Amino acid sequence: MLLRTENLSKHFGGLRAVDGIDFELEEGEVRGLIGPNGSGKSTFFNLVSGIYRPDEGSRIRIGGQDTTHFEPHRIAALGVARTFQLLRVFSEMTVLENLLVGHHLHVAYGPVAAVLGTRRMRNEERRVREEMMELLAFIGLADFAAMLASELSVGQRRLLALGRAMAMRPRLLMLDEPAAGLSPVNVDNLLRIIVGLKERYGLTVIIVEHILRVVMDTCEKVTVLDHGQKIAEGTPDEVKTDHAVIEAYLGREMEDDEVRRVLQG
Amino acid sequence: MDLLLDFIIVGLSIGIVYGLVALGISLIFSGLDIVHFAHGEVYMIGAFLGIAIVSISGVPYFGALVGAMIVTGAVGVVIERVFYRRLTRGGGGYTVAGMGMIICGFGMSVALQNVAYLIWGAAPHPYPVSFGMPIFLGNIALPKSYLYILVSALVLMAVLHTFLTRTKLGLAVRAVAYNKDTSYLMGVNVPAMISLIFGVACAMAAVAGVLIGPINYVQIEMGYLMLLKAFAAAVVGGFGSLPGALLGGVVVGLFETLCAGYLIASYKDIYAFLLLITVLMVRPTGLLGIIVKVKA
Amino acid sequence: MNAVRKKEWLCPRNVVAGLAAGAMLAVAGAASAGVIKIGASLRMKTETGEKYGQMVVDELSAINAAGGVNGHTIEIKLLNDECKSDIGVANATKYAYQDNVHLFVGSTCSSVSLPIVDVIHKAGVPMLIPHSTNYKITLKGSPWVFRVPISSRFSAAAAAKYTAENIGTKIAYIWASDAASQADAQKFYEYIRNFHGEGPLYAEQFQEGELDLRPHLLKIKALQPEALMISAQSQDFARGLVQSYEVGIPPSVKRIGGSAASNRPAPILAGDAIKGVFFHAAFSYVDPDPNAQAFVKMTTERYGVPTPDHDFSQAWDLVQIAKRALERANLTLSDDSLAADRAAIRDALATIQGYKTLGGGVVDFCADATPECRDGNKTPVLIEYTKGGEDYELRVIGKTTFGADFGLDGMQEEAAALRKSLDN
Amino acid sequence: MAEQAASLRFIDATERGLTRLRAVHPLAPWLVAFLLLAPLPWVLLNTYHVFLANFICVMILLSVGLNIVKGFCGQVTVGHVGLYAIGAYTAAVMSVNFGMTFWMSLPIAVMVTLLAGAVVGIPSFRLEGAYLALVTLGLGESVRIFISATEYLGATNGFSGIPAPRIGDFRFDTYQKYYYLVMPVMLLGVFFSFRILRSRLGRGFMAVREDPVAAAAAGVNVRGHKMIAFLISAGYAGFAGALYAHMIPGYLNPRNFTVIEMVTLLLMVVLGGLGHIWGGVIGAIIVTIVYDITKDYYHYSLLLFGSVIVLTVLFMPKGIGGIIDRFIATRRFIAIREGRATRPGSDDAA
Repeated sequence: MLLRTENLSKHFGGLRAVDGIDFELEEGEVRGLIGPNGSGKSTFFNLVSGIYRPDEGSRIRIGGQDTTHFEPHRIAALGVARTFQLLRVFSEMTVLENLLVGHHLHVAYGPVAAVLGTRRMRNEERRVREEMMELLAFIGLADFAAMLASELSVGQRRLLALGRAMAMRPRLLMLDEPAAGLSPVNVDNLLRIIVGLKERYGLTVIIVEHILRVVMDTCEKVTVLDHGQKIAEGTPDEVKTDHAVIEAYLGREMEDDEVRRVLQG
Repeated sequence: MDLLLDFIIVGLSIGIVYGLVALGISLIFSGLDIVHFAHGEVYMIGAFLGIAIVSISGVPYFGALVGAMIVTGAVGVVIERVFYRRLTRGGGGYTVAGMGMIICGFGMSVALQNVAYLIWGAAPHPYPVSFGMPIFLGNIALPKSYLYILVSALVLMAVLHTFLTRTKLGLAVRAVAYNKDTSYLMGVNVPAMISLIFGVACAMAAVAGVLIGPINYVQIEMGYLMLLKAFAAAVVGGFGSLPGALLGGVVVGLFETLCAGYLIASYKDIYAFLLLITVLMVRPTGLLGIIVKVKA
Repeated sequence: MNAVRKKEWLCPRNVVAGLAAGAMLAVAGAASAGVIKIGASLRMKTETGEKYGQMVVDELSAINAAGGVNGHTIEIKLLNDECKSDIGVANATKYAYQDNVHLFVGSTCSSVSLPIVDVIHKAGVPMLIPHSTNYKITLKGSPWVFRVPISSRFSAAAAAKYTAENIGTKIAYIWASDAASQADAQKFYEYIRNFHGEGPLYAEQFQEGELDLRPHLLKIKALQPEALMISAQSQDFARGLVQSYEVGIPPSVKRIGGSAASNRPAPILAGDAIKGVFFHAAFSYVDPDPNAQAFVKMTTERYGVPTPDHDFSQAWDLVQIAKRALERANLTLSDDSLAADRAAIRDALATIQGYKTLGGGVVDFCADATPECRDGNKTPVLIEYTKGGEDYELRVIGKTTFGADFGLDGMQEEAAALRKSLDN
Repeated sequence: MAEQAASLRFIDATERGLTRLRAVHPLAPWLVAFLLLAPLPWVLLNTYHVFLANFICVMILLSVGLNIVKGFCGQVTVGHVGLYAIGAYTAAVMSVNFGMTFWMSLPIAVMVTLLAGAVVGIPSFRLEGAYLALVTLGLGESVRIFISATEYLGATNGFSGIPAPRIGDFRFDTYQKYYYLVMPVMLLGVFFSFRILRSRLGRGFMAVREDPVAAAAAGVNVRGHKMIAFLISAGYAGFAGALYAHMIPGYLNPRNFTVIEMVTLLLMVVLGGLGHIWGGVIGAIIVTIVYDITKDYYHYSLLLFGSVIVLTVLFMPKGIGGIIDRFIATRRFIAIREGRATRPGSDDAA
């Protein structure tokens, strides 16, 4: 069991954004996490990655370790990488540096070595840079390595965010709407990259996505949230026909573009 | 016991002075999310303009007050339009532009001080006004200035508070304060609102300058120490809250007076900083704190 | 390729060549003979700073119009030091090593003059001080230092003596955070302690520009002193006076000012509160002495200052002393006589005896590098305000002349330490 | 245009030269820099210029340190002058009142300043932006007020008589000699700042500046990095302070540690390039020299300083360093695209 949450809850004022979710994820699984707007998907991510503190009584275990009260960087050290809905690339840093920050935990020298500039440090830096350039080549951004992230297009930035997460060499990769804002062609491209990553590195992946096609095509199992609660879980086909899910999506007023997106999926 | 009472009267009276200056700072913060480090110099310029108006046109004190308000407000709008516009567009607060804003404020502050030096020179000026007999509170004789400061601080606070909460324009201002982009989409004239807030805050600084002038005398370096105390007041009361600014001023005034009274008086100005730091560390929202926007 | 090459003028070689050429020009400029160079570092951004700075420049330049000193012309340069020691030190270093001045004039503030003494001593430049009063400046014992104003060991003592004999010895002190104000108060209570065995009733400092002095004053009021000394620049001094009445310190408590109390804004700002306040200075514009009155007339006409304070008068005295010394000095003023010329001016300054100041004191210098020899003026004037406001009035209470070694008892240890650090 | 092209070529040549040097040994450029700087006291026109060079070295240490915490780690601190004062006064007290040698008082001063840096660093855990600026301003001012009201530290008369450092009988008692103390320290300081900023640590700082949340999610210990940044900058301030204190005339005064000095320091960092690796160095050199040249126009000095700060923030937010960077980055990008250069990944780190 790579990730398990028990009674995971988080409230903001009176709003229960996540309400007692029990969630289990096996090693090597690709899981989809869907749900209407405001159903608590992003909050769930923020809780698992330690950015929010969960309420009393919640428990999160990652790889058998209790991480309920861990700070984000310690959770990252356990091999949990994530992307953000709003990307959050380091825009005033170069593309290569973005990846290098992602690789932070695997750069094997301390501050003293850095200051002294030991041979080990230099060799390590060279290795790291070469490796990150390889990764950049894999996601197709190698030519932009020395450019600032702010100079990239939105699509490229999305790839960069993914690359940064990959640079962390994660066991668990959490993707928060990786396809949002991409053109259909780029969505295909992204799907290829995700599948490629999974096959190449044997990752465990959770994907939050509005474009249901992405989830349905890549995930073996899908979890559906609504109002902070888990309302369904199963294979894509099971979920598609689940009554509660249909109700969650269709049984309320939907915004135009949301309907379109659902239908598209 | 008598001494304690005297300290309290003194602390309260200086506290409302801090509070009056803190009002403008708080308004800028609540409206624009900027901590304006050049506000002390605006206060100084307001005081000088008041004197200039009196000596040129010979209008009575109240006229000078209104005149200084108008002119300083206009100066504020110009400063905002010409210099801060680019930065306010980028957003204040915690953004990178917010850091630029802080640095810019410091630069503006020394530049304005130099400009004032070139115009008015380094000599301190008395305020050509007399209010007659002071008010006696116990053993302390308070000049009437303090009374006017208290009254105008309360009036300004009440008027602004009503304006912000009860009028349509005030609603627009608050919308801008909350989220500039959304307000823009909602059809609020955001640049005009920003100029309005800045102008009004600068006009309030002029009120402070003219009213405090008779106590403080007017000279180019008068802004800095006052600014620090006013910041302390604004923070202690809860940054961005107008009643909080006044309350904060009183708390800071009392605190530093009592500390100076019963501890080492030479370190008087350090006590205000200690209060500022403690409040920020323990309760960043201040005494009447507004809810800090959650960002994640 | 050639067309591009033309524009590569910024290559390092050219830059070095340009610098070298500039260096030669500068050296050539510095070598012009027959010019006595004087460098002044003063606090210019004050009420009258600009004006007496201008007066120093005007007066020295006037010598040129009258044919110069022994045929030499005078070149004077003026820099502002903002009363900050690091700027003052930079100015002095610049004068000593770059402008190669023969005489350094400065500074206004004791805290600036103190470190400059070290710089000047090392460089071997005579230093003539216009109005830094801190006693330590001459106690350091540099042979290059000459002080025109009254050392704080005299002036504060005069006021203290008067206070102790006529008013009382239970005195409270507050002073602003600048070196001159602090030294005034400190020397005052040290005098009272040494000669009357009474420590200060209250002695605390406040920040310059402090808005509210009432916490201090309330504490002082509870101690029931016989006198209250407020030693600060004019606006802080005025505020302190006014607030001392607000908190109810009775008028029977005598208010005393530091030397900065003589500055023109003080009585204007303080109004009625300044009545009866006395302070010490080197000069009073109400002095009926014809020299003094002629000076007042001059400053009124030329600089629009009808009430020159002692900063002004001491700047004038300094210029006169400098003139005399330059006339007496045997100057070569050639390319390689800089050190000799500086020493000549130093020695000439040391021969100045019996110069009568505008304030009625006498400036005597002598050759020893001791405070006795180098604290020129030993005659502080005690002055009292009789009326405040725009049309303020004052009267001279009296003048005292001290012996040259007054106030140096028990200073040997401090002097030795200062001298040691000067040689470091 | 022509000038631009010329300076561009200059940068290009420098780049190529540096690359060649680095190929010899990563320390080679620094050795060359040292050899170039070493004869400066003889090349410079007069002692005053050596004095300025010494002063610039101290300022470089200060502004490089400030740039690390402010430009790279993004923490808005305006109390740096307070740390500088703590370093200077600690060294002075150790040397004078406790009779220690410079070589003892320097490390103690740095230690004490580090401690003070930690105190300034703690608020950065909870506060950001303007709030942090207020707290650090308050702390810095408190240091100044404390000094100016404390008799033991010389109060407003200043602290004088700080002896020149010595090794055996050799005393660093002229500006020329002192240069050989302060210049190597400055060079080491800049060298270390390069090492720090181009390492894992430096990237962590920048990530914290850009986005603390994303940085934490990428495994960067945000609090730890903030604290380290504050400590490093305090260390620099400690060195700068101790060196300043022992420089002729060995005198300190609280008036030299006011907000005006802080604004000057800000100007250095902002003009040089906030968050640019050379920013502190460029800024300290330019500001000190321009300040010296404009000494005669003291009426307008603050106006000049203030306006340059405002205009830089408005129109050149990345400072001079940023402009140079743009040139290099653009050219490199073009070069890579045209296949004339290798990708940056193969660059040497040092």
